[in-house]
Amino acid sequence: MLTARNLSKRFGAKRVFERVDVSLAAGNFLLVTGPNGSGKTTLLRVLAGLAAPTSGDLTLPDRALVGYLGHEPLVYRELTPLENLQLFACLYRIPEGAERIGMLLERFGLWEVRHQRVGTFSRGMQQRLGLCRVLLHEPQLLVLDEPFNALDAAGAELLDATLDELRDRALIVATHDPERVERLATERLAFA
Amino acid sequence: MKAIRLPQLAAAATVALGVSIALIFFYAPIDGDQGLSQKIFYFHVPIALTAYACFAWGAWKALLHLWKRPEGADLESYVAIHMGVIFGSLTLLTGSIWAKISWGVWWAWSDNQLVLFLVLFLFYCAYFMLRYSVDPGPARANMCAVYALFGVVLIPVSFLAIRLSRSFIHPVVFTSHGPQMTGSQFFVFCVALVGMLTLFAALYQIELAGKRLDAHLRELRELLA
Amino acid sequence: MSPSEKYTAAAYLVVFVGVLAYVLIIAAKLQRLQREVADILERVRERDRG
Amino acid sequence: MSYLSDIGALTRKDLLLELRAKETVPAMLLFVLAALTIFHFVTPTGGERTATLGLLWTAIIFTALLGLTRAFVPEREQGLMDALVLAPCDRSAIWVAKSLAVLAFLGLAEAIALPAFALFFSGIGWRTVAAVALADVGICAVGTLTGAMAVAGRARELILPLLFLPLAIPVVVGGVGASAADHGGKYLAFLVLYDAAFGLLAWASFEYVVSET
Repeated sequence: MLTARNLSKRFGAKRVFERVDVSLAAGNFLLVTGPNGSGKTTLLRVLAGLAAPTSGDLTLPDRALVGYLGHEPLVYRELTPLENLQLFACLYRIPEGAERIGMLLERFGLWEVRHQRVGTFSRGMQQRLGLCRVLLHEPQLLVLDEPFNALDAAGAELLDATLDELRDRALIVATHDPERVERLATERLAFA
Repeated sequence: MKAIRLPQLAAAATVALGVSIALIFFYAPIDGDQGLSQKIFYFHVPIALTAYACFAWGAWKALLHLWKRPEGADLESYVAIHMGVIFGSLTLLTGSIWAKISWGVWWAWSDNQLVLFLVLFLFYCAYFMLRYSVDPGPARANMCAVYALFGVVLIPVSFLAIRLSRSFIHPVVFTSHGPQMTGSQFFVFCVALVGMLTLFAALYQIELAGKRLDAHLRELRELLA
Repeated sequence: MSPSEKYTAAAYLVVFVGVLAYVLIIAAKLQRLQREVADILERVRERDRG
Repeated sequence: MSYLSDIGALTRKDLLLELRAKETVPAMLLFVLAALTIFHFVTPTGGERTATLGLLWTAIIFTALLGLTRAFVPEREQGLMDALVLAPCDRSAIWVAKSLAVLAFLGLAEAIALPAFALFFSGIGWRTVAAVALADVGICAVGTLTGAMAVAGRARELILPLLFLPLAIPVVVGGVGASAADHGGKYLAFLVLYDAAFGLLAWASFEYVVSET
């Protein structure tokens, strides 16, 4: 699914990470831990195909199979949840988009507010919409950067349940308090 | 270009320029109506053509960077465009001096080439502004490469625009002086052009060497930290 | 000198001064690089001794 | 076929964003009217026709600049370019959609500016309208790409005019020429050449501006 050999990334002279080797197949769960600013976010952006590594070789799945959720939920605040998901459903060419959008909004408790502007939502609700966006096109590889820290309690349980269901997919999760997903992890990568 | 080592290149540039200056002042005939000042032509136009060569080389390296991503192509494109701006400034300076002696004005809007260099000068200064406003990295390299490609397309488009602007905004008062060159004048012109192009190659390699040294030193200091 | 000669000389002088200025910039950069290399050399020696 | 649907979805999104925020279009309308009013005071009465037309084109270029500065604000502030770049669609669709949106806003501003110009200064021939339309295409094509570049840097509002204005010089020459000169046909042809050359280049190179991989 995803293989990385001797990956390194530098910003000018500053070395962000070096000699990172990753090989992920369906069902693997890579847990990336480390304090903030230790390069976790950059590594995840590289593994999601958003940033180019400085050196090392990397084979990524096709973009249509990758789901990425960063610190930002990556949804338009001026639009409603429905409009946001319809946009991404079109971009990802999802056949029966409407049902899938309805199911996801229902599942993440956003169905009632589907016509309200996302700008009026709490941070937790926005992050849940971000999760809906990530899961919309049923990605084979999910790259989640600190998914729990912006979620409210209800959202966190929903995410736990979702992660359990995605055992058959490849996952990369970065977090600075790993206890929550410790049981799921098959590989670990600790950043100093 | 890279195969020729720096000392040989610098020597070739010095010889070529030395010979061309000697030819310009001791061999080339004094022009009938313009007198001695026509000799500015032998430096002004080769410098302008060299500036075009710099921008073209920078665009070629940019295209190479976007296409096959060779190591260092972005740096070479940057240095080439930096050279282009230097030669462009010299073109503007020598051009305005020539305009002063030919028509008594420091800036001649009627000289198409001068106006074109003004536009290119503005454009490539913006290239540097873009380069300094984005943090170093693959994103900056891509953007600068794309902008360099826009620059090389802008050259013919602006030249055409300036010619078109002749007929309604600035009716041509003086004929733009592209003098018909006699055989000997053309020969001297070619020697001067070769001299300028070799000078570009030499300065280009010098600056590249300097920039690579800088990068290696930064990496060394990083490894030591 | 006639104005024609003066301006011709000025034009060539501008080019010469331009290239000379460039040489000076490169010389300054060379000096800075030498200082940096010396500094790094010093630090490597310290590390060996330390 | 799906390339068109991507463009459709993205354009709809851009228009919807503006409909909700209602920031850019009102600002452009007021700006162009204010500019024309100011130009009225700076031109001597009975000013020569080419000069006044030049003012119209100056107003259009800077109104477009205002719209272009706002073009990628949502993508930048909420980091949404990542989401768009990650989508499997061809990234040039983002550029096409954004250009069409800015073109629509510019068209709206000009729908007010041209009649106002006719009122304030002198009548507008069909050739001027044709020139404005052709110039708008070039302005939006090049402006959207430079806008995407400017947004990636630090001094965004400062950088965009520097990147955009040199590229806009040929458009102004073609525009003023088409509306002022007696046989303006060749200027319209020049504008078509400009749109084709830079439109193609922008379409082919946009991907490299927004993504590193």
